[in-house]
Amino acid sequence: MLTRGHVVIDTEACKGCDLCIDACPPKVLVMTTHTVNARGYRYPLLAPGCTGCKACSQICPDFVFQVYKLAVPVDVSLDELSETGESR
Amino acid sequence: MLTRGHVVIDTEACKGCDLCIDACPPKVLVMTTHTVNARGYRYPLLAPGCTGCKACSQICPDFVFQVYKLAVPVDVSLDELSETGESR
Amino acid sequence: MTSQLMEGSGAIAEAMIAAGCRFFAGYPMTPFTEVLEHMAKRLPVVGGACVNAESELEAIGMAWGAAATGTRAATGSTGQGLSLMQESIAEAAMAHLPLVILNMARAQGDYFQATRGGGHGDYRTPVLAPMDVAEATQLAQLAFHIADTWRNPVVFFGDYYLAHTYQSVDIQPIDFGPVPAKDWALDGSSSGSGRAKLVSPLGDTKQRDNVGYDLSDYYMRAAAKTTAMIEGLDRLVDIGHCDDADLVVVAFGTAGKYVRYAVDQLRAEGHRVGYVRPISLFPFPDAALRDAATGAKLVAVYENNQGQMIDDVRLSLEGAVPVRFIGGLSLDSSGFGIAPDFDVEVLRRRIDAVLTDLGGTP
Amino acid sequence: MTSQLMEGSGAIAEAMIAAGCRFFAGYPMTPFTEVLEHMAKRLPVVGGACVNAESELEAIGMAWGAAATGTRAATGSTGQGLSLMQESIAEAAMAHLPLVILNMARAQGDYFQATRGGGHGDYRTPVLAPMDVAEATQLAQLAFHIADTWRNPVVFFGDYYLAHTYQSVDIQPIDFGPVPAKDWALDGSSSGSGRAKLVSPLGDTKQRDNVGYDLSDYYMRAAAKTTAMIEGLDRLVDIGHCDDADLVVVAFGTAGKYVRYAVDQLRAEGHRVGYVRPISLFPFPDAALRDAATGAKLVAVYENNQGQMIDDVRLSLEGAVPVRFIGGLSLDSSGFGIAPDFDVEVLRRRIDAVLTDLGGTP
Amino acid sequence: MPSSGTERELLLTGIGGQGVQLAAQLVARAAVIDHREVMLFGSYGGMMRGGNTDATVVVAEGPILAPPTVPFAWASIVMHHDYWSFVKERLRPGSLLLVNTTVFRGEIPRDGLHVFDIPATDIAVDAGNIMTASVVMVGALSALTGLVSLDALLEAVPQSLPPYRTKHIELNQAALRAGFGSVARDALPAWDGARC
Amino acid sequence: MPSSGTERELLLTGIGGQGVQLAAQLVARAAVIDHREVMLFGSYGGMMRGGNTDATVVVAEGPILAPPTVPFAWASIVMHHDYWSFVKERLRPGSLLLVNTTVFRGEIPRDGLHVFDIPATDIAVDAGNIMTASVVMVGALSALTGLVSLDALLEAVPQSLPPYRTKHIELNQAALRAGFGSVARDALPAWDGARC
Amino acid sequence: MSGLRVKRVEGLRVLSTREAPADARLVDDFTPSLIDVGAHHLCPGCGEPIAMRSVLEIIEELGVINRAIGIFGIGCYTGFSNNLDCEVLQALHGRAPSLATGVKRAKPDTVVFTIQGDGDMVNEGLQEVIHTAARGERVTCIMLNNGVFGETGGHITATTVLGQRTKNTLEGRDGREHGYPIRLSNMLADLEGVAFVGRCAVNSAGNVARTRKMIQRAFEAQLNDEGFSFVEILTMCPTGWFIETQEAPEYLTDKLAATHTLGVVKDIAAR
Amino acid sequence: MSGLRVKRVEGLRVLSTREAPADARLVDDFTPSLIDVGAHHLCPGCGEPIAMRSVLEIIEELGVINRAIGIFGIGCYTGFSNNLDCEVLQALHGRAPSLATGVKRAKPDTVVFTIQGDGDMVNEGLQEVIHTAARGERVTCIMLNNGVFGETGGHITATTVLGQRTKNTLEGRDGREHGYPIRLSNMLADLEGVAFVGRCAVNSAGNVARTRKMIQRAFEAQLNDEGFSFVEILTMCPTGWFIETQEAPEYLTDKLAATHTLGVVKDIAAR
Ligand SMILES: Cc1ncc(C[n+]2csc(CCOP(=O)(O)OP(=O)(O)O)c2C)c(N)n1
Ligand SMILES: Cc1ncc(C[n+]2csc(CCOP(=O)(O)OP(=O)(O)O)c2C)c(N)n1
Ligand code: SF4
Ligand code: SF4
Ligand code: SF4
Ligand code: SF4
Ligand code: SF4
Ligand code: SF4
Ligand SMILES: [Mg+2]
Ligand SMILES: [Mg+2]
Repeated sequence: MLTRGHVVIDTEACKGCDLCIDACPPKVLVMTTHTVNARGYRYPLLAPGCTGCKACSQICPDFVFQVYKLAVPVDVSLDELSETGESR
Repeated sequence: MLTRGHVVIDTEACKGCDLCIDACPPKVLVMTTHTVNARGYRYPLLAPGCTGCKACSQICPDFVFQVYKLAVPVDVSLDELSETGESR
Repeated sequence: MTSQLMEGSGAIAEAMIAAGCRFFAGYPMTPFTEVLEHMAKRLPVVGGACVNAESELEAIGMAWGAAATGTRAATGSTGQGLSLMQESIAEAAMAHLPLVILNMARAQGDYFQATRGGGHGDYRTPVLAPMDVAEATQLAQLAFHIADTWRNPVVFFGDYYLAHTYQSVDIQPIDFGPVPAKDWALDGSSSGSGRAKLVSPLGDTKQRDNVGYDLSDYYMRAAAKTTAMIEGLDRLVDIGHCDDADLVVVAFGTAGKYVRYAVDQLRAEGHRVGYVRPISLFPFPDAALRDAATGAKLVAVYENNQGQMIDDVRLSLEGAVPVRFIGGLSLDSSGFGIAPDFDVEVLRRRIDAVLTDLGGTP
Repeated sequence: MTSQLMEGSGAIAEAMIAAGCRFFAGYPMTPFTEVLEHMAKRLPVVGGACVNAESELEAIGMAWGAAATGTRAATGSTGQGLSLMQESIAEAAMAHLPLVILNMARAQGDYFQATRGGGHGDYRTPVLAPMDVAEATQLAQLAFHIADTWRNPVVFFGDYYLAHTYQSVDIQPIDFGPVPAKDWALDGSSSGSGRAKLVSPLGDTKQRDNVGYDLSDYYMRAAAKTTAMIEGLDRLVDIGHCDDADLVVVAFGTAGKYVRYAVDQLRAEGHRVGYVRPISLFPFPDAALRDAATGAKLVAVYENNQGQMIDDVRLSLEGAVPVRFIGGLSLDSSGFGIAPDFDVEVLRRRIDAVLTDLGGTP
Repeated sequence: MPSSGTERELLLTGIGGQGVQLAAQLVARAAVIDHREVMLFGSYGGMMRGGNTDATVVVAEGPILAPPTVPFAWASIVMHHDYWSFVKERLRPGSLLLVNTTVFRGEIPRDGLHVFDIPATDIAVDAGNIMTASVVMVGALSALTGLVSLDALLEAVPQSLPPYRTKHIELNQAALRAGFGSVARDALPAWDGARC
Repeated sequence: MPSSGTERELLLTGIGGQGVQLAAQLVARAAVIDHREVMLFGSYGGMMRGGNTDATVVVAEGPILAPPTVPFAWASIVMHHDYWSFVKERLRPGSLLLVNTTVFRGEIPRDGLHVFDIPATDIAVDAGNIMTASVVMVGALSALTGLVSLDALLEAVPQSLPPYRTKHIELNQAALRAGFGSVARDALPAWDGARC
Repeated sequence: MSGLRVKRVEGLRVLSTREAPADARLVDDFTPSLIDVGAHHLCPGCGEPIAMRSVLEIIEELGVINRAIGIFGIGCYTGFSNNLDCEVLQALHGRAPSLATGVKRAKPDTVVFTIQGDGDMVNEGLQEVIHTAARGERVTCIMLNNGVFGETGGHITATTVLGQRTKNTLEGRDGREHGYPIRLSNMLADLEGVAFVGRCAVNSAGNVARTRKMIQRAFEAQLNDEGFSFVEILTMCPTGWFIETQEAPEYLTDKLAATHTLGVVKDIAAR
Repeated sequence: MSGLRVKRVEGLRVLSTREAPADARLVDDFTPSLIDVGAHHLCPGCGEPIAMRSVLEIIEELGVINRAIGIFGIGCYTGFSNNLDCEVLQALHGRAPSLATGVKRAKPDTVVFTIQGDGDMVNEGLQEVIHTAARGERVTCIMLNNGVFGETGGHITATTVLGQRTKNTLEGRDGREHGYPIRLSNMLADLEGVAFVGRCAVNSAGNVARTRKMIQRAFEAQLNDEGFSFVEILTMCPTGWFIETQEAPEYLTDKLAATHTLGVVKDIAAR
């Protein structure tokens, strides 16, 4: 997946509303299914392919996202990566 | 003047606003010029030619008029009449 | 009917319906909201009408209109909403409209507003303040009876606890006796009769020979009617343990329930303390209070505000017994609940402190 | 400046302008209307703004907004209009807004509303009631000083006579001393600074670490401020002939001027009668009244209503001296003027009757 | 306790169209010009013509203690017999009473009062305008008592008329002079000494 | 002065999602079915999940004198360690304390209290739904004290659920029975005699 | 035989108007039968009594007299409410539509109308009438629009046209400073729930006739359960306009009606 | 070099979102700089914070921060006013436009905006905003329209669409019984004195972008002294709509926006 952006997620601030999930154009955000934060809410995880488009941060009612544009786009394929791997 | 209607005027109720004067289609109402009622207002007088159209009573803010239709139209010319004269 | 578990607001609504209330209008505001919800659900079922008014000003206007037709009508609100209604309450009194107004107050700071009339002029409204849901179901009905008897708005002074406490209640219509026939009520039928009716804060008779209203005459008659109402109304009060009390504690509404409870306990422990709980805040049970306090060394006033009813206590006693304030504003942070101070222990400590000052019985 | 003949309402307007009032909003209602007309004409000339508000609710909202910027602002009305403003007055007090509110009352029936606060909750507003145009031009200025000193709405309690009496007055700005700096006032400049200001009835500090408002803390602080204000304010009163008086007559506002005049005459004729004229109705000059009445056999209260200030008189005296009501509602039929009873002769007769009861000096 | 100097109460009564309110304004403004304290309270019967209209003016040497409506008057100007009963009960022995004899119908009690019969409406017509009858009376009052000076009254005229009535200035000044000339001077001085 | 019979105060506390308010409702409605007087006052921390939630229930044989929030409780159900301090200070010597041991972390003072350790959340999971833990507790309370009867509780379930939750009726009834069966019967009877 | 007698007044020979000719038929009496007393305190040339007359005549003509209730606002017309032989419920300034709602909901068989001024309806009580209209209440609201607070002596209202001089807009209403007039009829017409809206005037006999038609249609909408109905009647206020009574009809046409244009604004039956 | 680290959560291998890659450029921070504290008590999925974010971002972008004053109504959003680094004047329920008028008239150099709910603006304070708009006050009013009183728990407002179930219209809003929704933007657009009116929504990223454009234009109208400006923002209220948070954006489009249609309603500059 060509990944041009990245987001930092303040998972403790999330209220699990799912708005970001639908808003993300490349659909790279996925909701946890079993894990919840301290207040009991599920929260989003990021799969590769973020474009840094800010859709998630603009629609999140709880200001959970920080959005970055990568200096250089990278092609991240999760399967290829080690658990602690740096992208190529 | 062919006269088809007549009005009774409660001159004491009049507040001298002149609205009836302009409203009367055949212009048969004329305002007194020197005479006033007990509250000091001028009031309308009726010349021959009334049609009984009710314009005066409908516009008078002080309910001064009673309007009648004559059973038979009469041709009243003031000049021909004696001071106490009956019409024809 | 057997006992049912009902939330206070629902119980008040049902009691109003039992009293024959067939029109209600209101605008949501905690803790008044649930009364409105209940009326919106129930009134159409019993052949009445409930309008979700767009504001408190409009709500009381609608209730005014309905009341003018002789329909038992009510409205209400809380704090800000009640303040907005003051113009209408004052003038509805001048127009002799029987109207019940619920003040589901957030604290007890609206005492002056209710008892002195927050509006302009010399009107007064009877004020009833129940201590709990059971009493509320009776006073809500009495309010309509008083309103119809005196053709005057009546204020029902509740609070958050009253609205949100569930209690087992058995609501039955109470017969308070007959009320005057509503021959003044409008339905259009007197129009064109030569004696068309008039309901107005400016006068109550058409001036057939004259022009305009004779305000001064009408206002004087209204004032006389108010005076008669004040004299004619029962002054309701709940008094306990006062006969040989050194200390009499005065409190109303929910606070009164807490005080009663604390005083009962203190009595059981041998302290010479009694309580007086005014139920009708206006007219105030001044003579009863004075009687009850005779012989006491001190009268303590507990209210959940900065000191308002204390004026009526002092006016009742006129120096005969010293008066001390042991209440105070106390709010929980949500702004909805009343008071962390609504705690029997806090109260006991305050009363104990006064008792100690007085020489510490037992 | 030399003396000028001015109508009371114009004089009040000019005095407000002299006090630095630069914003006014109002809705016509006799006898408040002429103040509005005068402000509409004059404020733009002195660099201020006057808005012909579309209702009283909007008028006080506008004044609230202007006051929040630190501008000296005022509004006002009469009777019904004042009642409509009660929500805003109550909450403006909670928001600590210095705001002057003119109640150009039609009679004296708004005493309770002004002194107890017709709105909800535990706020209080200082109330100033001049007896004539000359005093009004001073009190209108003092009102702004008090409002700024205590960051609280202040009620100026006038009436029809005050509004419509012409008098020769010489309006000069009065220096009442410094007022606290308005570092709380809004102008947008603190936005984005990390310490943006907040003016609200819900709180006065942004909760940087926390979420939402801490209402209970804020309300307790507001209550404490109100208490400090009540203790800190001068209690203004005009007392005459009381030293050896058997009878003390209490009256306020225009009624007070009539009573003063009648008492002066009676004194001149040898009667042992004095008067007390509260100028600040809230806080009430209780100690001064009690002092003045000490030694008297009776205190008589004259007010143009069914008996309201009499409560404060009785609370001041607490039974030390008997109190009798000699006032009463009295309206002329237009509803504008105050009272046929505002007549020195009527008053003299009432006072004479009391004196006769007391044993008839001289 | 402020103790004021002499207070002189003047009552004016008449019906609409006689200029009573303007006359009262003239007296009040003239008093200011004369460096006296003054108070004026007027009332009139609203919109309809022919209603009553009256005014109370108090002129004093110090701060005024009298309330807006006074129990007794030192002087009065009565333009019309309607509504004069209100004035009558407020006159004291020794009070001054100026009556517009052109219009007044009825009995005037003369015992104990200083009554002056003045054909004010006639004088006004002669002076140019029937509407200035009350102003004529004020001119006469000035001559009789010096309550306010003629000069001050003349100066007060432009101040008392609205901008669109400036053409009436001379008319009213003429009426003042005519009234002033129609009676004896200083018959009953309002003030001790002669400050004006 | 009404003098009431015995009043039994029950406090319930927990966090959102544990069914505390429903449990309180069940007790209150069951008390009515048992022909007792009852009062219930609940409060919960608004919109956000995980906030505290508590309730006061008073069951009595006559009219209730106790105010909505009581100074001391005869019994308490503690579902979670957060917010339990509020309950702690209201327990008297001899008070009954039911603790949800599955979740509770911390010390429980046992001196002078009748403490019952009940793994309510575990029992609830076994009975079919983790959300019914508080209901389990109420079943246990019924068995231990007879404050309200099991039959009444079972009958109260449908009354206490909103229409769109009728599918939960059996689940909650199962939880009541599971709780009831998890403890000894009549360990500390609430009432003298046995009206129910 | 008609018996018209001549007399001389001010040098003119005119007909005697003290009494009716013997054989004539009365076609319009001094006041409609629902007016008890014609005399009132309103100014000479005021348009409000003219409008009120039309309302009462229509009520009579529709035969709904004995179920009619009029709810009055506060303005110059208020004093006149006392003269009517029609049940009157007096409202506070601005609040009449809510009272009308309460009356109609409590007694759906009544015929309910309000009489309010422009100050009452477009200033103090603007939201009352809008909400009532949006609710589609089966009531008829009638606004007497003279573009000023007549009662207080001629002050600006929310309908005052640009340029008009009032007591508190001495240099004339200036849009930038005092805002722009609200055309209430147009605003209400856009609301669902509203069946009929018309704007008319009483400054000429023809306009009075059109006014009567609109009032009639408005009441019919109520009687037919079509929804909320509204008639705005432009009325002369020579006092508040600071002009002579004779000039008022023309002033109305030239000024008021230039902004508040006459005509039916909405009629759902006409669709 | 971008340093994206992988971790395993719930069996998925996803990117670590605890920190930013070393060489990446921040393009959107958690909150705009005019929000001090992001945390708030509003419900999950509430649209109001999204709208508020947009407003504050535009104020920042326009460079008028240090003359901006926000005037808040009473609704769910009120608690959030405390989180802003923008001067806030708190109004009573419904009264914000009058306060805004007072502020702007007293200090014409400020940039004044209100934040109000539909209950605040179309119920309690309907006439405040209409009068303020008609006066052409140089202020910007922003309505967060979710079609319910969120704060009180989901009751009918004057904008609630037909058929919607609320706590006091249990069978859904019925026009005959509960009246018809008021489309405030359309009503305001007809007033002279109004420079800009737009209706937008925050239920998708695209709509948020359009919302920002309208807010920007509205403030520009104020800054250019063009007149009154108004933005109505449709916001999700899953709690008051009694639906799941995920369903809310679609519900907004299908229900709210079907009556309150999106788009620029008036722009005098576009003429
Ligand atoms: C709450 C309130 N504010 C102000 C007034 C004073 N007031 C009486 S009538 C009126 C204006 C009436 O104007 P309008 O409705 O246009 O009627 P009009 O007098 O022009 O017929 C006002 C402001 C009042 N009675 N009540
Ligand atoms: C005078 C007054 N009446 C009622 C209330 C209670 N109240 C608070 S917020 C609110 C409704 C708010 O609805 P809206 O403006 O749509 O905002 P939302 O909560 O939907 O964001 C109400 C009725 C109040 N605070 N003041
Ligand atoms: S920035 Fe855009 S692509 Fe990246 S996660 Fe957010 S919405 Fe998805
Ligand atoms: S939009 Fe925000 S609060 Fe909602 S799920 Fe996504 S991150 Fe959480
Ligand atoms: S009825 Fe017609 S024609 Fe006759 S006087 Fe009246 S207006 Fe003139
Ligand atoms: S319209 Fe009536 S009041 Fe006016 S002048 Fe004619 S008769 Fe007199
Ligand atoms: S002021 Fe105007 S509206 Fe009022 S009565 Fe006079 S003319 Fe009619
Ligand atoms: S109730 Fe609605 S508007 Fe209020 S916070 Fe919750 S979702 Fe938002
Ligand atoms: Mg008008
Ligand atoms: Mg909303």
